[in-house]
Amino acid sequence: MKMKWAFLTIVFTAFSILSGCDLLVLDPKGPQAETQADVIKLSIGIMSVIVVVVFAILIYILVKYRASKQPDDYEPPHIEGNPIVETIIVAVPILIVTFLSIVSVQSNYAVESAPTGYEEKEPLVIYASSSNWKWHFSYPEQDIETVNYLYIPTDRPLEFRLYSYGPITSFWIPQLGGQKYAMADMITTLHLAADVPGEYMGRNANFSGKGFAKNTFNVKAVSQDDFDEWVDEVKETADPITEERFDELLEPGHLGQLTFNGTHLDFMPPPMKHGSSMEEGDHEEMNME
Amino acid sequence: MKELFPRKQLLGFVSSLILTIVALLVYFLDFSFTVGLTILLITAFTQAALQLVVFMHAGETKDRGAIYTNIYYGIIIALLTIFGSLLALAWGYV
Amino acid sequence: MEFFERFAIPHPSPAIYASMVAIGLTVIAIIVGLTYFKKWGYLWREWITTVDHKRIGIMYLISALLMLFRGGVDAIMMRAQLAVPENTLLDSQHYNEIFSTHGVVMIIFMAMPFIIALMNYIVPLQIGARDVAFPRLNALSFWLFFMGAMLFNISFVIGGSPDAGWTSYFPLAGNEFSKSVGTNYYMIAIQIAGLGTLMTGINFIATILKMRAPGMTLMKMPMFTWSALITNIIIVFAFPVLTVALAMGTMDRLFATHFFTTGNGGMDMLWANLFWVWGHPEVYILILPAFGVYSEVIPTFARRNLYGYRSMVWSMVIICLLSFLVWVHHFFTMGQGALVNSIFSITTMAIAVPTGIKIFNWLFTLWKGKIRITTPMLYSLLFIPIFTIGGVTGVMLAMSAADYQYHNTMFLVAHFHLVIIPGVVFAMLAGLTYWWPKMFGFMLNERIGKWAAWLIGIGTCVAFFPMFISGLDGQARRMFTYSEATGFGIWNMIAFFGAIMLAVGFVLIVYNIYYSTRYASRDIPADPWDARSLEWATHSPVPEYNFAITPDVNSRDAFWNHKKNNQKLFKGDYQEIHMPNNSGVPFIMSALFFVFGFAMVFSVWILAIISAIGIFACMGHRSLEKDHGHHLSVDHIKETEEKLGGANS
Amino acid sequence: MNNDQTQPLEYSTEQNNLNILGFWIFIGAEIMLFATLFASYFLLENRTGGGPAGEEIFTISPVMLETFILLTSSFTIGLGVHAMRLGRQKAMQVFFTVTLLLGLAFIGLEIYEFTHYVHEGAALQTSGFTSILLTTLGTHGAHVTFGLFWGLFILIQIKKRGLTPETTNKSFIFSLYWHFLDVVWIFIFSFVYLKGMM
Repeated sequence: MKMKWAFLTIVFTAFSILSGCDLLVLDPKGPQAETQADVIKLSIGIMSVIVVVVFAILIYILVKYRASKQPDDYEPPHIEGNPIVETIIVAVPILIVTFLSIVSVQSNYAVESAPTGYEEKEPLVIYASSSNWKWHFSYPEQDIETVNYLYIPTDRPLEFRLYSYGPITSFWIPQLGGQKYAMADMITTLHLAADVPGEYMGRNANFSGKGFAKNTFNVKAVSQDDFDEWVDEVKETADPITEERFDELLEPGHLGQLTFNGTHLDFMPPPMKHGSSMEEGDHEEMNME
Repeated sequence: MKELFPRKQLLGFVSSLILTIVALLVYFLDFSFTVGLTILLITAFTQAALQLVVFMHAGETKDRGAIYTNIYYGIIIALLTIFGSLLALAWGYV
Repeated sequence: MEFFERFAIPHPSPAIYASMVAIGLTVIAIIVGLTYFKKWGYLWREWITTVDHKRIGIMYLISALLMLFRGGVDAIMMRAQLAVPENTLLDSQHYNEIFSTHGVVMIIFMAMPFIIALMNYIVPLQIGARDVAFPRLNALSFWLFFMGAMLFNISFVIGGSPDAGWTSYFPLAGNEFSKSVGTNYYMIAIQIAGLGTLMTGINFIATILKMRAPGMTLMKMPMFTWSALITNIIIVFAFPVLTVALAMGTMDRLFATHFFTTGNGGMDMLWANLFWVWGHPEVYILILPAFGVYSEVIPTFARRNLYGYRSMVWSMVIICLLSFLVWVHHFFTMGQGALVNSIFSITTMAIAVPTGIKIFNWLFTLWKGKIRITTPMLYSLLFIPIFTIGGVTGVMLAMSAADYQYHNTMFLVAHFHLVIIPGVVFAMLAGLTYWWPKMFGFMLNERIGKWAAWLIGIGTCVAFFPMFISGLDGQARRMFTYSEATGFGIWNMIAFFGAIMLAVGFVLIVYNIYYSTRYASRDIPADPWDARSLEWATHSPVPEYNFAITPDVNSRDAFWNHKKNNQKLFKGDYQEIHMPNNSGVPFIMSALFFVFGFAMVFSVWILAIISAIGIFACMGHRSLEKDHGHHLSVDHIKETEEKLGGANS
Repeated sequence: MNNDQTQPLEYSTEQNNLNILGFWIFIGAEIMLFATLFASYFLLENRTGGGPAGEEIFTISPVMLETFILLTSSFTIGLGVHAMRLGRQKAMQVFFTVTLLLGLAFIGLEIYEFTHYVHEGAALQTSGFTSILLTTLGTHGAHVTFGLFWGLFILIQIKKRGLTPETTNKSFIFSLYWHFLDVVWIFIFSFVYLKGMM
C-alpha cells in the first residue's frame, strides 16, 4: 500500500514532464533541438515502461508475501536461481540497450552534422567566444560583432565556432539545440538552425565563477530580410571595434548588449580547430597581442 | 631445487640486454614511424613480461592466480585509460 | 603583511564568524571535558592507537556522520538560497564555495568513510577472520582520511573554501581564476585522504583473498564481502589516477607548471579527463558496497537465500571492468565528435544490464519470502523504486545527443542524487541500523527509525523530482540565483521542502541514536534479526578477537544452516590467539601529514620540509621496529566467553 | 612449484604471504599511477608552447647509460634474492649493496640530465611538454630515491638480525619494487626517449 503512494508520485511526475510541453527543451524551434527532444521523449517512454514493470512486480510481491499474510509455520523455500528467468532478465535489458544504442548513435551523428533540411544551404558562420562573464558574437561574413545577444536568420543553417577567453564555458540555446563547450585552446563547432522566428534564451551552462548565474544572452531569430535589415542598420550606426575597446570588454564583469562594426577576429585570431604544437604558435601570438 | 648457479637470472639478464639493443636500433637505424613503434611495443612488453616471470617470481606460490589476475587487470585498465584518453582528447577530433 | 592576508577569509560574513566561534568553543569544550573527566589516557590507549578493525570502523562511522551533517547544512543552505528567485541569502562567492564543499564532503568525506566503516566492521566478521591483513596500515588509512577531512574542513575558517565546484575544472581552478587558497585545500586534502583510501583498498583485497575461514571458497562468500572485494579492486586501480591528477593540479597552482593552464601548451580538458577516469569508477566504489548491504538485508528479512547468487557476483565483476570504460560520458559536450561519443554512449548503457540483473534478483529474493518490514528493510524497499528511477534517467543521460540538452542542468543533478541517495545513503542507513546491535549491543528504536526512513524516502522524491522538470526547462546547475521570469521558482520551492524533510529525517536519526542509547534494552541476543551470515555467530558487541574458535564454513549461508540444519560451525577447542599491538605511529604520521598539507596550502616551505622529514622518519621507524604482537591466553578467552554468555558451539 | 617444505624463508609465515600479496596489489596501483602519467605525457607531448620539443633536448648517451645501469641493478638484485634463498647472507649483502650503488649512479645521471634540460631551456615551468616530461621522469626518479633509503634500511636489518622470516620477507618485497621500477624505466626509455628521438 505504501508503495502505491510513491508510485503515484512517480507517475504524476512522468506525466507532468510529458505533458509539460512548454518546457524549453521539449519545445524545440530548430531541427537539432527537435532531434534531441524526440530522443528524450522516446527514452522517457521506454524508461517509463521499465519503471512501471519494476513497480508492478515490487508491489505485487510486497502485497502477496508480507509476513503478516503468511501462516506462522511458513518457511520460505531455498531457490538458487532459474536459468530461464536469468536469461530473460539479461536478454531483455540487452535488447532495450541495443535499441537505445542505435538511436543514440544515429541521433548523435545527426546533431553533429548539418541540420536536417538545411544540408543544401550555405551556413552562416558565427564565432561565439566567452569571457568572464559575457558572450562575444562575431559575424565574419557581415563583419559585425555583438555582445550578449544574437541575431540570427531563420531558414539558414548556423555554424557556431566556440572558444573562450577564460574558464571552460558551455554555449547553450535549449530551444535550438544542445550545448557544447567553449575552451581556450581550441575551437569547437556547433551546428544549429532556427525554423521559426522568435526570441530564445541562451546561456553559458558550465560553471565559470562568480558571475556565472547571469552569464546569459538573448537570441532573436528573424527572417532573412529582417536579418539583412538589421545588419545594414548596425553597419550604419554602430561604433567600430578596436583592440583597446575589445581588451576593455574582456575585463571580468557584466555588460549589457553591445553592437560593433568589424570583428575582433581581425586583430585577435581565434585558436585553431584542435590545439596541437603547430597551432600553439598562433595561440601564443594571440596572447602576446 | 636449490641450484647454486643463477642460470635463470643470467638468461633473463642477457635477453633483456638483447631486447634493449634491438629497441636501440630504432634510434640508430632509419625506420618508419609505424615500424619503429611496433618494434618498441614488442621489445618493451617482452622485457616487462621477462622481468615479471624471471626476476619477480610472479608464478611461484599458490597465490599466482591472484597475482596474475591483478597484474593483467592492471595492464588492461592502464591500456584502456591511455588509449581512451588519447581517443577522447586527441584522435576523436576530426 | 601580505603573507598573513592569505589566511583571511575572502568574503567574511556573520555566519562564518559565528561558525568560527562555534568551532573554537567546541574544541575548548572537548579539551576541557576530556581533561575534567580524565579521559585523555583512555582516548589515547583505546582509540587513537587502536589497530582493531572494529574500533577503526566505529571511528570511520562517527566521522562519516559528522561529515553528513556538514554536507547536509551546505545542502540546506543551497536549497534555501534557490527557494525563491533573486534571493539574497547568500552571495555568489559564498554559494559557489558551498556547492563545491557540499560535493567534496558528501562524496569523499561522507560516503567513502561510511562504506569503509561498514567494510571495516563487517568484512572480517563475515569471513571469520581475526582482523584485517594489515591492522597497522588500517589505522594509518583511517588517520590519513581523518586528517584529510579535517584539513579540508578548516578551509572555511582559514583562508577560504574551494569555489570551483567539486569537479574543480581547470582553468577555473587554476591560479588565474581562483586566487584564494581554497583550491589548494581541495588538491591537498583530497590527496591525503585518497592515500588512506588506497591503502584500505590494498588491505581489504589481501584480507578477503587470504583470510577467509576454512571452507569459505570465493563462491561461498557473503554478498557484502563480495561487493567489498570488487569495490576495493576498483579503489586500487582508480585512486592512483586521482593521485596523479591532484599532484599535477597542485603543481600547477604552487609551482607554476603548465599541465592544465590555457597558455604554454597546457591542456585544460586533461584535468577533466583524468578527474573522470577516477570519478566514474568512484561512483561504483560508492554504489557496490551499498548493493552488498541490500544483498544482506533483503534475504534476512525475506527469510530466503539470495536469488541468483552467481549472476549477482558476475554482474559485479562486469561492472568492475565496465566502470573504467565510460568516463567520457561526463564530457560528451567537449566537441570530440560523434564517433567517440557513440563509443562511450554504448559502454555507458551497457552498465545498465548488470545493474538491472541485480534489481531483478532482489525482487526475486522477495518472491515467495516471508517479508518483515523492519527499518533496514524499509530502506531497501524504498531504495528499489527510487533507484530504478535514478537508474533509468542514467540511461537517458547516456544517450549522447540528448545529453547535450541534459548536461550541466538540474536534470543531471536530479539523476545523480536519485542514484546516490537511495543507492548509497539509504544503504548506509540500512546497514547502520542492521549492524547497530552487532556494534553496540542494543537495537535502535524501530518506531523512530521507520519515521526517519519514510521522511528521508519521501523527502528525496520531493527534493529531486522537481529538478527533472526545471532542468528540462533550462535551469543550469550551480546558478546562485535566477530571475522570476524563468519560472523555476515553483520547482525550487518544492525542492526546498523536500530538503527540509530530508533534514528532519536525519535529525530524527540522531535523536534515535540518543534515545536508544538511553532507553534501549541491553538484553538482546547475539542474532536479533535472525540473520544468515557469520558476523551474527559471535557475541554482540564483538570481543576483540572476533571468534573464540575460527568457524568452519561449508555453505553460502553457513550460519543459517548452523541454526536451522544443525551444521556444526565451531569445531575444536580454544587456542591461543595472536593479536597485533596498538601503535601511536599511524596517528603521529597522519598528524604530520596534516601539518605538511597545511604548510603546502599556504606555501610555508620550511614547515613543509620539516613535516615531510617527520613523515619519512615515521616510515623509517616502522621499518626498523620489531613488533610481533601479543598472544591472548586460553584462560583469558575462556573468561571472556563466559562473561559474554557462554561459548557458542 | 613450491610446497610447504621447500618454501623459501620469505614465504614461511602467514603474515609473510599476506605481505607479498599485498605488495603485488600495490604494484597494480603503481601500474595505474604510471599509466596516468603516460597518458598525460602522450597528450602533452606535442604541446611545447614556446619551449623546446623532445628531439631538441634528448641525448642518447646518458639515456643509454641509465638504461644499462638500471638493467644491471635489476640483475644484481635478482642475484641477491637468489643468494638469499640459498642462505648466503654475505653474498646477498654484497649483491644488495651493488644494486643500491647502481641505483645511486642512476640517480646521479638523472640529476645531471635534468640540469642539462634546464640549461637547454626546458624547465618544469616552460611548457606543458616539459612539465609532464620532468614530472614523469621525476616520479620514477623519486621512486628510485625512495628505494635507495628503503634498501639501506633493509641492509641494516639484515646485518643486525641475519636472515629471518621478517628480513627475508622485506628483502624479497624490496626486490619486487626494484624490478618494477626497472619495468617502468623500460617503458620510459621506449616511449619517451626512443619514440621522441625516432
